[in-house]
Amino acid sequence: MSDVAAQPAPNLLAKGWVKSGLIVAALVVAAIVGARLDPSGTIHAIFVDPFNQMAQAPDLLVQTIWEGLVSGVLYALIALGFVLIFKASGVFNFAQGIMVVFAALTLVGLYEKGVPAFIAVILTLGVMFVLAATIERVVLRPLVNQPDIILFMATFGITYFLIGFGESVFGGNPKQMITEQLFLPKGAIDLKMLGGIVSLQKIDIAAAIIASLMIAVLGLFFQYTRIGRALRAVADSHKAALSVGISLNQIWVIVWFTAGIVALITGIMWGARSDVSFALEIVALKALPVLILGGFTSIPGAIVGGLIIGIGEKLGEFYWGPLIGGGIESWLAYFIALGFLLFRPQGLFGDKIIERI
Amino acid sequence: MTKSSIIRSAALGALLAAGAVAGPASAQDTIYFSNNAYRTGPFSGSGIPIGDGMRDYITMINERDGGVNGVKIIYEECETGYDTKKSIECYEQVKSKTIVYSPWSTGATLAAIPRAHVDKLPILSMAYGLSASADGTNFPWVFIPPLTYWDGASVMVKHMAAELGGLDKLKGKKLGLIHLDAPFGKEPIPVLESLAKKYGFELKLYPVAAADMQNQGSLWLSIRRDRPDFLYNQGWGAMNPTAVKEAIKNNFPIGKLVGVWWAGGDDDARAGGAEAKGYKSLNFNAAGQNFPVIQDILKHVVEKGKSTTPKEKVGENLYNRGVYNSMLVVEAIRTAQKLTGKKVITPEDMRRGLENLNVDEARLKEIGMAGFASPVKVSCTDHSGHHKAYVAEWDGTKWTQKGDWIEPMKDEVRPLIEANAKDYVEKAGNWPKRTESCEKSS
Amino acid sequence: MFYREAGQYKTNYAADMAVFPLRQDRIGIAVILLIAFVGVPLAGNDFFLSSVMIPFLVFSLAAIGLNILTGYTGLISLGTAAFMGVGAYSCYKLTTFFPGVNIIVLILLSGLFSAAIGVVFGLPSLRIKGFYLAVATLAAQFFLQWAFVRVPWLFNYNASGAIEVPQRTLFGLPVTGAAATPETRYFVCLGLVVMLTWLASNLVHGRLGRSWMAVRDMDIAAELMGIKLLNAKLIAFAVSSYFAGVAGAMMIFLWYGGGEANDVFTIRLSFNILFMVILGGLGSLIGSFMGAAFIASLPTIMKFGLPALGVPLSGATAEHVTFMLVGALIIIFLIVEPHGLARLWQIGKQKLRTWPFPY
Amino acid sequence: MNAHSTDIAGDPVTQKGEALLSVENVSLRFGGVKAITDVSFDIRKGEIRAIIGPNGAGKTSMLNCINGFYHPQDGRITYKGVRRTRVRPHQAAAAGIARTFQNVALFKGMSTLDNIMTGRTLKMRKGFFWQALRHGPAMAEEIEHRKVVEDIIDFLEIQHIRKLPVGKLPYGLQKRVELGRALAMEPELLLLDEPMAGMNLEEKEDMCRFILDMNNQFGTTIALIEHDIGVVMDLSDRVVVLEYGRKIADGTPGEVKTDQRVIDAYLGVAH
Repeated sequence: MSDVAAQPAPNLLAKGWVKSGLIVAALVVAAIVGARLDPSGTIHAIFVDPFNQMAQAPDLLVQTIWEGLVSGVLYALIALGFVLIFKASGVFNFAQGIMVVFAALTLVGLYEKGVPAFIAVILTLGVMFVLAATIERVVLRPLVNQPDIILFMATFGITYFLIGFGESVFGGNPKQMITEQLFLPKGAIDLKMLGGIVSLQKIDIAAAIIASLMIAVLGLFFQYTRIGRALRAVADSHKAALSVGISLNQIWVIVWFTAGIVALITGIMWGARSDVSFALEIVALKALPVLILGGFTSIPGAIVGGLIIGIGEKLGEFYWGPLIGGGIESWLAYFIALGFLLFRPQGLFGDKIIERI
Repeated sequence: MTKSSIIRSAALGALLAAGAVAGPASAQDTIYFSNNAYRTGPFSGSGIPIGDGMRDYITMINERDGGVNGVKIIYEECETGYDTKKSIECYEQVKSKTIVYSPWSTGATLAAIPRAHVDKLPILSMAYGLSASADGTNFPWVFIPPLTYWDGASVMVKHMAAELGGLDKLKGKKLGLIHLDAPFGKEPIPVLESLAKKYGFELKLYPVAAADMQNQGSLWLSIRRDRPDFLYNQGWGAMNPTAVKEAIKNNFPIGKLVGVWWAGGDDDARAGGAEAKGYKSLNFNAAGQNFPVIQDILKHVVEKGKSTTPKEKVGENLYNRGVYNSMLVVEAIRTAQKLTGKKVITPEDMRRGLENLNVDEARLKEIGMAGFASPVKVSCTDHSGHHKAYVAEWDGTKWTQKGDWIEPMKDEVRPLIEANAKDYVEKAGNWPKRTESCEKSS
Repeated sequence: MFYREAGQYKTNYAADMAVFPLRQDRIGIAVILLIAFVGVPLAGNDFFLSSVMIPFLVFSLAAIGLNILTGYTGLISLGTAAFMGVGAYSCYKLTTFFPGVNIIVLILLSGLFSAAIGVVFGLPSLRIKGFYLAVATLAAQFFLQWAFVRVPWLFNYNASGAIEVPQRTLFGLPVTGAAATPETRYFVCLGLVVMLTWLASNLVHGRLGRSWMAVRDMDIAAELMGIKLLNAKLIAFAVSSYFAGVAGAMMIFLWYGGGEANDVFTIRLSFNILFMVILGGLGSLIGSFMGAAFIASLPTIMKFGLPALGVPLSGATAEHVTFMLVGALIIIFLIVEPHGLARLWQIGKQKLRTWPFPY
Repeated sequence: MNAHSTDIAGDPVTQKGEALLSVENVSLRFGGVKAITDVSFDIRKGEIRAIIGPNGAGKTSMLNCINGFYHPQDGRITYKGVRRTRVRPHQAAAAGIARTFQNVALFKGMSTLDNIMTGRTLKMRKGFFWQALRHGPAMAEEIEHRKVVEDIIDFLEIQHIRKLPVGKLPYGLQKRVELGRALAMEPELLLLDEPMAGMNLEEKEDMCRFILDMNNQFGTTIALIEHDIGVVMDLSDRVVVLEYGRKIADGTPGEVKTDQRVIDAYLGVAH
């Protein structure tokens, strides 16, 4: 019997790239021909005009890419929470979005109750830890060894519970994020470049830096600490982890708590951009195309996926959106992800789908 | 069908039947008014102050005056979470009890309009809902005072003209419309399009998908590219504070951003911090506590601990709008009582009351609302009145009135309303003809 | 004692292959149908019919549709609401073009459009599996929701931007529009749901149903049985979307009486229907009904039932408690019986079968 | 059983008929890993052909190539005289190739009856419409095939588990149900991947009996992978031996048993 799994042979992969390359080339040729034939027609508007616009106003192009980059970072942060939990416990945690809202609400709510900002942060972390421990004890432990879909559904239950709980404790009205109290910068840096102004919000820069730092810290944590190694062991095999004497329950608490920390940071950043309200939960859905693009188990995948989705949807909306009336951002991300999936069904960095027979 | 579901349903049926019997005991001298509130869900930020304003005004009337002409109003809320499914449930639940249905969302209004014409229950959709329902001939049971979204759009154009120095100066200018990508958001488009043609300005649309309310980055880039002279924001919920923040971020002159009246929440403007100073919003009620009516509410309700609103939030824009809505209800009850001579009125009487609603300056003064709102008059054919609105400006801490009350372009809006009402009625097939006679006085 | 199969001999395969081989089960179904067709309309008031029973029926049908896809074929979809929307908008266009054609026929036809769109969005299912596919169906959800708002032709250029349900009659009796009584609408819903459930039951008990389950349980082995995976999956998508589409048309025409996509056919609805399917029991038609009753009726019971019983709950608090309770119940049910209410039901029946002598 | 094997051991193998399937110079690689290298052999109509070899020899990969799960990079597979190297699994099924798996690949959520009924899928013709009605022609067809399935159930002596979900059955019974499902396809060529793995002696004897009966009664050609050399020697007409993806021997059980390379491979002698 052969234990070697079925996987695409390199020549097949090469063929896939050749095929997509040919399609792109054909489209380009068709576009050029079409645009030549009809300089004011649809083909021109789709394939030529946006690029003209980019060339004419490069400052806007840079700004668009920057905007995409920033929202990409934020998508990536939400996706990161998903990935952490999926890696360690195989749970597709639908509640990550509501955890973002819940963490931010707790922070702002505590501050409103008169708790100083940084103590509020610490208390919020405490709340997230309690949440993680509770979820492990009440939800995960009784459901261990159930199929994925059951655990997935359980996180829906967590979502519902947290919505009701959060609203009854903190009220449903939107709240202002306490940016200044947390010493997050305000205002913008305006760069004169490329014949225009590119304006970078300081909070966005801070978001990018904090996100990178956090990813670096997580990376170091996974690489160099005992718990981190344990987490990786769990990700590889639950049985292996058990056999080297690591308590799965502790690991789960730690992972969910880590996801809670990520959620808090995400919540602060999103909250600073608009405000803290339950509507944020909907934005969190954008993390899903990021996940399918990056793969459910890859942290670099979440980052790269987030950036591709963020930049892709901003460019798409800005340059191509007006052709069909705009507002395509709500679904473009999913189509970008779908397009990638058709070539790589397991995501950019995901583990290969292995079919054993 | 399954056994368990039947048992469940049967149990529920029994429950509900019990509820119908055991419901609030309507004594001889009470009027029941149920309001659709949304103190939960993503829009609760607006729903809470509105609901508080409505409840507190009614409580004040009950406390101070002992009700309307001695008849106490039983005010109850049916929680919808701004969800149409729950709103329909609320409608079905209260339709046999309430004297007027207060839907509080466009979806709920649309669903209720056909039902109300069969159930003979008046709907009061204050400056929201179906613009065409301002046509009283075709929609005898729907009331949309003091103005419609279409009026609002025309007020916006007039405001723009006033800023520029005359309607003739509109030529060649650019007006951007940021709108929720849903029917509510798209409401102003037909009016703005026809006015753009008429006055020669350009209209640019910036739709925001419901899922992207807090994610408007690329839209504002487009605004930066297109450089519109003015922006009109037909937004709702979390979309508004985000728009204000984005405008500041993108160096859009904040004074040129004008929201529809639902974009005028204190929280919407507060989101922008100090730089939001100058943000504008259309309005038809005043903000602040400096009105006898608000002082009465403070005295009779808030200070007695009968309100859920903290004292400092009383007088916020959306709170006062709730007060305004309840005022319309109370005044309509009063009118109905006068017309019928009855103390306890029926929904049918309430419809007459609403149709003959006439709150003039003198009456506003009597009820402590001088300067709080402009006079409202509804007639048999005109269920809106197309009344004046003003442009409110955020001064950094509160909303203030800027400039005069502006009359909407009624002659632009009215034909559109009648055409659309006709269209609605035709498409509905077998729409009930108006049988309710007009009062002689109106 | 009463629920026994002893003494019931099947003398031919047809009897053995019946959906309800036990006489007691057949009697049970007959009683349920009798209650549904006679008891409920007699006993229930308008509110009960229009706010409890009709929503229950509509959601049950949608849940059956999703169950065919997720429970029987193993493909998770988060786009059910969008397919319901396709049904609703198709029905609106159809009744605009053919105002004379019976509305029930049109409701049934509108599912076909939904099925076609479902097939298009089902195409990636050959390459994409599991949660990846679930996310791919979100593309359908958001794209279709966008299209419903953006293509004014779909809502007949109504200024309201929504479907405005016209009055349609059947034998002179208004079926849709505000003049239709809750009783009429209930009977139409019930008739449609009973008929379509019967068809669904036939499908899942036949060759097609076996193919779906084979694909779900072990797609490689299924292919070896000669089942073409893409065909089986696409048919599942088509049938599932058909049911969803009919449910959507029923939702707008027989329940809401009008509405628009951003309001009705939202991602929330898609999730809710998935809850119903999983809580009710994957791969169980009865479970779909149970899940729908649970998820659709529980909030209504909480909201209107508890105050009626004298439990003081303000609207907002009730809403919060409902959310928390639904969340907690989902978790509790998953822990107690991950195979859903349907399995609990079966266990109950098994107990009954051996009662009072379980050994 | 023994009588039978001695019986065919005396027969010249060539009398079993012409080649039903022939594998010529097949090579299969996964990335850099060579699973099968240049293997050729044939399976004749009506024979029981065993494929043996140590773990990782490429036996299962060979079966996977035959029924279209894998497509070999080089070489060709000819079935019934038609070249079908790049066949899809469902096409292989339609051509009459059935298969059981080393790790039981049953449809765990379905009953025994339904599992075996899936084997009849290709033989059922009634369309969507009739299935939706489940009356008239569709029902008649269901009953007709149910009868066939009941015969198989009788043959495999699994009447008592007819309506039980297979996921909860003991391993031995699962293997039997899987065999039944393959049998329901009325295959011409049946590929059995370790049909007796993990069974006790009694179960093995039962399984051997079923395999021989199948071969005798229905004339099904059988290719089988098995580790139990005793069983292989008793059952099979001819044996092909693989090691590290290469063929090292091919012939009657008697021939193979004495082949030095086979002995080395099984005893692990260094090359």
